[in-house]
Amino acid sequence: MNEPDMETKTKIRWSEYNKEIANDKFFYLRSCIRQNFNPGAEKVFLSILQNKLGKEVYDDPHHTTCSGIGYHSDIVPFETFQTMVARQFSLMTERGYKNCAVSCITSFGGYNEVLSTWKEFPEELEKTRENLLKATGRTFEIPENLSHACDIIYKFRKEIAAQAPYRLINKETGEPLKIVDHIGCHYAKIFPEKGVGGSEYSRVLTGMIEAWGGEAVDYPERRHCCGFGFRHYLIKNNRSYSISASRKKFESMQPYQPDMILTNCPGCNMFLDRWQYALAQIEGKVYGGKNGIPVLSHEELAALVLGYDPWKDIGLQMHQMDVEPLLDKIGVEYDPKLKFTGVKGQYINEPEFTGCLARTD
Amino acid sequence: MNNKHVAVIGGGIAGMEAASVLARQGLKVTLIEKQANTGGKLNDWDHLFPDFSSPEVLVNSLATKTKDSGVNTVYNTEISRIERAGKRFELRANQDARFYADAVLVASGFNVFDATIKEEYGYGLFGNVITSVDFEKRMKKHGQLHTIQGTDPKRVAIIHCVGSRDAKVGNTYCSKVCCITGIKQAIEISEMLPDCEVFCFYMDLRLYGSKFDSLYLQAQKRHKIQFIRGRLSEAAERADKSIQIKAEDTLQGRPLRMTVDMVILLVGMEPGASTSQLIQKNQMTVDENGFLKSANVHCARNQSTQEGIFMAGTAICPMAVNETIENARSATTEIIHFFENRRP
Amino acid sequence: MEKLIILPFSIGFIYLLGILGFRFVKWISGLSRLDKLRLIHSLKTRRFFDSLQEVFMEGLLHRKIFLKNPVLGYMHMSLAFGWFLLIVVGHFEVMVSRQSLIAPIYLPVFFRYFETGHSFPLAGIFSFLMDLLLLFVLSGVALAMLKRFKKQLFGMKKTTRLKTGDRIALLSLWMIFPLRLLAEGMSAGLYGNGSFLTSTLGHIFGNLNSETANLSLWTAYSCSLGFFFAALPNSRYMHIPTEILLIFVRNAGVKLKKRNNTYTNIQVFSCSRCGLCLDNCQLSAAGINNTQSVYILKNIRNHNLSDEQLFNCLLCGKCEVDCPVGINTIDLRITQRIESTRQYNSSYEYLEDGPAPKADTVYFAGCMTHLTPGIIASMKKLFQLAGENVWFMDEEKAPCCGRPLMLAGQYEAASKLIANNTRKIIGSGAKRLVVSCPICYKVFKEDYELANVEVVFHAEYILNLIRQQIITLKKGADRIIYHDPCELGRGMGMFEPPREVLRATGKVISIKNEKQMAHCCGGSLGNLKISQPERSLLRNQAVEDYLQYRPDVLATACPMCKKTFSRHPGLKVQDISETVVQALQSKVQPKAVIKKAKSNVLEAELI
Amino acid sequence: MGICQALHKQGSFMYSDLNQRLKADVRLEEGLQACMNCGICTAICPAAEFYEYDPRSIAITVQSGNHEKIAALLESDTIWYCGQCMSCKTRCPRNNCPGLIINVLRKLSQETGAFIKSRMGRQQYLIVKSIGANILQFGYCVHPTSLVPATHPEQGPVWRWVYENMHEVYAAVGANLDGDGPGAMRKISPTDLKELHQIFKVSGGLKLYQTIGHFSQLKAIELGLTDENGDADMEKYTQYLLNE
Amino acid sequence: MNDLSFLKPASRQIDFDNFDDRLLLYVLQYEPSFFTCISCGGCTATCSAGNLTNFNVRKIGLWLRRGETEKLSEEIQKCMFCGKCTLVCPRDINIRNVILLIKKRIAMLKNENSPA
Repeated sequence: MNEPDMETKTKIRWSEYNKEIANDKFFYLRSCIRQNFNPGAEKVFLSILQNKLGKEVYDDPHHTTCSGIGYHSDIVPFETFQTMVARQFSLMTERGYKNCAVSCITSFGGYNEVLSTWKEFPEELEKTRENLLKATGRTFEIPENLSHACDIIYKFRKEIAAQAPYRLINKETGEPLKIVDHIGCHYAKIFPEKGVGGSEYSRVLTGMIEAWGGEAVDYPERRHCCGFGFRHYLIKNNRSYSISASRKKFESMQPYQPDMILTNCPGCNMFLDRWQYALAQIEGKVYGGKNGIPVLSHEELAALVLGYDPWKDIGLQMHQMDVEPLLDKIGVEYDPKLKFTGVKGQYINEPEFTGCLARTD
Repeated sequence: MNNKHVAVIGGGIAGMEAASVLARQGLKVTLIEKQANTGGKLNDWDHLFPDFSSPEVLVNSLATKTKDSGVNTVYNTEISRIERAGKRFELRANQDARFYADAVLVASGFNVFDATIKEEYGYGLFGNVITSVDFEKRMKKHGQLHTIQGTDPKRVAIIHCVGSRDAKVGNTYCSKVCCITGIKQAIEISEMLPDCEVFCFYMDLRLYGSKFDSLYLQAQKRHKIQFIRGRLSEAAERADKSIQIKAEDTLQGRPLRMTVDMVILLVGMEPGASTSQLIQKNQMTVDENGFLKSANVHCARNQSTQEGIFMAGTAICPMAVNETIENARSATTEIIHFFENRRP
Repeated sequence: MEKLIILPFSIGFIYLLGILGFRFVKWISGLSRLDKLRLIHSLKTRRFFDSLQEVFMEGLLHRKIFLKNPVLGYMHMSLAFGWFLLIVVGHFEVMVSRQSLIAPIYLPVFFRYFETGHSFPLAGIFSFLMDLLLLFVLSGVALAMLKRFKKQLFGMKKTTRLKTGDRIALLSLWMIFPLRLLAEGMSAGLYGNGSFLTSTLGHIFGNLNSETANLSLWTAYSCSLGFFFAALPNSRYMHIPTEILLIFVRNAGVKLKKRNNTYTNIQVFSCSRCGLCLDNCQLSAAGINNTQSVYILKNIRNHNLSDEQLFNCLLCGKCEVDCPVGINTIDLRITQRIESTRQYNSSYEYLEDGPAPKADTVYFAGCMTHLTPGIIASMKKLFQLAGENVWFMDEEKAPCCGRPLMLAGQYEAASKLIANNTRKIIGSGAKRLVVSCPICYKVFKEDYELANVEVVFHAEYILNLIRQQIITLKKGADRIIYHDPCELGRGMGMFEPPREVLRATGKVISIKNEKQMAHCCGGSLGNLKISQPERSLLRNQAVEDYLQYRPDVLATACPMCKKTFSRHPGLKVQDISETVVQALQSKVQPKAVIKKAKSNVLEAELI
Repeated sequence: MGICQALHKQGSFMYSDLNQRLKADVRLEEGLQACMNCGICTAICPAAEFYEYDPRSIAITVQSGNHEKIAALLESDTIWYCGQCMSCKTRCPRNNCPGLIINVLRKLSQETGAFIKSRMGRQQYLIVKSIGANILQFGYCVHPTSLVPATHPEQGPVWRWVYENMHEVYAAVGANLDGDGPGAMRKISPTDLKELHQIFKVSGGLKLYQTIGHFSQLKAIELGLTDENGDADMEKYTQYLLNE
Repeated sequence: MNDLSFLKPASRQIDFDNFDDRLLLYVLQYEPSFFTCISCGGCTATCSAGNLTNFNVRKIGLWLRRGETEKLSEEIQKCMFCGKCTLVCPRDINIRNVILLIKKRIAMLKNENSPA
């Protein structure tokens, strides 16, 4: 009779919350979107782990998409999605790993959703095992630890800071750079306990910013979605939805004049970059910076402070927003001529223009 | 019955009222208060609903009553354990003090919900987000309401159900007194700052008391308080320290955004910390909300699940001041019945 | 020196004539062509004499005021009729003295100044008559002064407030006759041309009499006349000439239109601001004292009418009942509302023309009746007993009748609803439309064009059932007060049928404030501004009056009145239909009914 | 039986046992415990800010169990407005997740064919054609070749440059575009792709593609977008959807 | 240049900081009873026009409070002025007058906005 009507969670003081992040031996799971738009980011992430932090991380050529974008645009059934996820775990098991390092936020949220479903509804796990076995003859084990790439960078932020030749400090003024963060919705909004510091004030990115000398700036629409909306971006006629959400964020961060936007989600990274361009084109408005606010992901920023080459290593030329103003502020040494060159350093043509608006001079 | 001894734990209004009534019935009563003075949370309160009277008068009169009726009040003593010793009880305090009693009345009150747990409202982060308790304290101390920048607020949002009816913070019950407190504070703000717009964000207005609804009408009619049906989703500080809030205007089915100078969170009541200490070390049971469980919610509200241990006031459930006092009196009747029935 | 005396009067008089001539020509020419024809035609018929008689009875004798308040009536009569006679007799006197039918217009006015000889035939009789008439007029002036300062003596609760133009006119009017008395008295002292009043005064003046003083007094008299004439067009005294015009135009059959035209002006300028409408207006019970007809008329005239005043009126029609000038206060106000809201009418494009079921009779309950289901139930019962083939038109869905919109001035919007309802009613092929709400009744009767569908109010319908013995009622001993709904009583002139119906069920007691003088319940859809607490005050005023007669039942024939009164505790309120159903002879059905509607009744019983 | 008759027949009985079918999905159990109408979800919902959309009322409708209203939802644009950001999950004071309710409704809408009755629902066909095809063809949801600048003008000049110089740009930043072995945008091997296809076959993924395709064909025919044989012309239908 | 005309950023969020209160203030000035509305919906339930078409008196009040002049000028046309709403209002709000005032003010605003 007196049983509570619904599950009540024990009170968690999120600001003090730390999730468990594995220390070593990661099985890397790539992101469709990040590979497409910022392949360099994934490359430097592996490099930082292997070369700077001395960690073991395995990049398995056999893993595929998790089909998460299909799942969230509802053309992939939950059963199929679970089985796709199970296959990734099977590869991990096969290679003898127990910790996943996930590049994509959609995947990260999806893996967590699947894991939580298996926990609460064991019959779903059984069904998935059956499906996977029937389809591929594979079996799998549930990973012991599932961390997003940004969790791992966060965990080792101090080690990175110790090795970093650069700090997020304006070389000219000596002031810390003002950095706004944007956390992908599926990082912790679905499962706050899967994010460092919970969902409302996740520390995963601000922790890096502060560890590397920058100033994390809070802005009112910090937690608002970038507007990907899965099916909404995929259908051209629905893209106004996406751009509207991003515009709201830009409007909100503009008064703080941020030097940079830091993201942990490949989709958000791309959208916050591209929508600045599109908004400038349709409304003539530039929200900050010289010609737009640079948008970097956690791997890219880590690599930058660690002294990786912005073009050849990190691939920042694939961003529409110019990163040069940021590099100049930090004092990163780079060769502007190398920006638009091919494998062998040869000039390979260049974009019509970069940044928000074409230069008129 | 005259030689019977009752220990009353908690010197708030429930404890004081019950102690003085019991003492006047000829019982020996020890009132044990953990702080240096009696009155409990009301000591920080500025005005009571629905009549805007001063709690100080009430607390003082209860203190006088307690003193005059011959209650032995012990201060700075927190009971951590109640043990049954034969037909009697042994009460242990933190500093090795021992009390013996034939019956125990637990009137240990409530805790105010810690609004920092409701992170998205920014309490503790943003200077212009305060709680209803802070409001009372400020009004009592300064008689003024200022933003953190030192200006008169031009727009204040009062947020209902903070820490109540919220599974996310573990409290699914209604704290009952917040709605009327919000309306009272809204009126106070509007009287103090006539140019200030006051908004109440509510889900249901639970104005159960006899004069509560007329206060609601008065708030709308005379004070132009605006009521928006929608639960606050998040608060965020803007560059100028004002607070941007978001809710749904549920009566329209559209999201709403507004900038206000101050946000007042109507924090709910939670089971008292001292209560939980007692529970851990005794067999006293709690209900689904964590408050002390009554033997029967209808006819034995003040009886705990342990014979001889009684309860009064907000240790049982959220209550208003007048209900607490009535409840304390009803507890005394239960205790007297208990002694009468016990006589062979 | 003579010029000095004549000049002020002449200037004022010529100015007045000019203004009046201009205005009358403008007003008459501003009437529609049809109305102008009406007016010209009326001058050739008996109506012309009717108008003349009305001018005499109302304009001079002030019959209506007399009936309502004899003292006030006397005051008005003494001033108007007395002055009129002074002029008429004065002219005769001049004609006789000059032995001529033609005399300068000023001569009778200043006759005693110029005619110092006083030796023409009948001079003594004339001066006696003139003194008598002057006394008559002076008594009116005295009363007027007294009324201004002690209005209670006249049984008036309120009197109108004055504006500057009015003040000048009033002051000069007050001065005219005392000054004439003084001047004539002085002349009588000097020339001996007075009679009992003026001669006596001349004696009293004694040594004060002098040519100079005489001249000054006559000049002052002339001045006051001149001032009065000059001030008249811009004062309320403009009503005196306008009212005469109004009587002719009105008797010619001209009516107020949905738009302001010059007839509006004629009506507005005809208001004498006597303030009788203030006493009849119930709004003062709610402390509303600036929206009554007299003020509205003044505001229209001054072009400063606010919506707050315009729409704060019950449109109960009580002010119209006692208006001595017969101004159509209600229509005039509705016209102003139409003007005020002209810019924002609605088109109601969502209205649909559904198929109308065929029926002999259509019943339209109306919006308000849906909030008094007892009336609907009673009407259904009565229809059933009558074996009527009824289509209950607005049982599920139907637009409003349109009357509430009209009361709000939304005439064009109302016409959309009217058109929709009209199509349905005619589409049903019914012979009869029964309504149980006076608000609907008025609009169906006056503004719908329903071809040969007869609009019947439920009181008439029920009365017919009783008379034809289709239903028989048991007469009880209840004391019943019948409350006349405004829209039905004053609005449609229906007073007797509901009472007839009620007499079949109990004892209908007659009370002071009934029929034309019936209270408004306060519910009124006509008033858009009044608050609910104010409405309650009006209702309470009515209820307190009714309770004096210790009624068992307060019956009415309007859902709105019923709803309003029902909110008053401790009062049994019924619609006449409910009273009738309650008084039905139980179970025993008259043979006629069974014959006439056998199948229906049986069917109903089976159900 | 003509196609129109088939559609009509579906219209009459395809919506049986809606409540049971909704409840059969574990995500509804997760997503809807008890809603108290507070509106916290709508307050932060990006879709509610852009569309005539109110997740609160959807939760209430599903909670009500009203068959007609749920059927109307399945046929409406409404359920397709959600952008799946799941912000609603974080805040709900009753631990509901309207975003998950949407997933379940969409699934049912597709299974019953109700989705072709709304403009937003019909777009599912386009997503199968793009993302759905990418997954099966490349083993990725997105592939650079599928991001044609003409259809993605908002991607801007830099992407156009990347697209036009695809192999050089990817190679220059160390990616392994369409290459063997590990690395970014590597070619998924035929063996792995075959496993993926098998998963889609076994777990119902392919069936969903086919269901969406089947109902879309019916709609194309209903719209008269057919070839000489009276079969659905899906190219025309695609164009129709893109311009709808 | 790329054609980005398909992108139309918009928001239907109620922005309380920038709303047009001209209508609201006008209504409140002449009908202060409107302050006490509790959005109970009694008016909508009894509404004669609402029985015929999609017309919601309660929402009229809400839109008025949120400065939605555009929507109001469409919707307000549907009212038939029958007065039932006023009769059932538990807060005794003179709704009929509220409607009249809204209609009037909208007409006034239209005149103000349109060049003379």
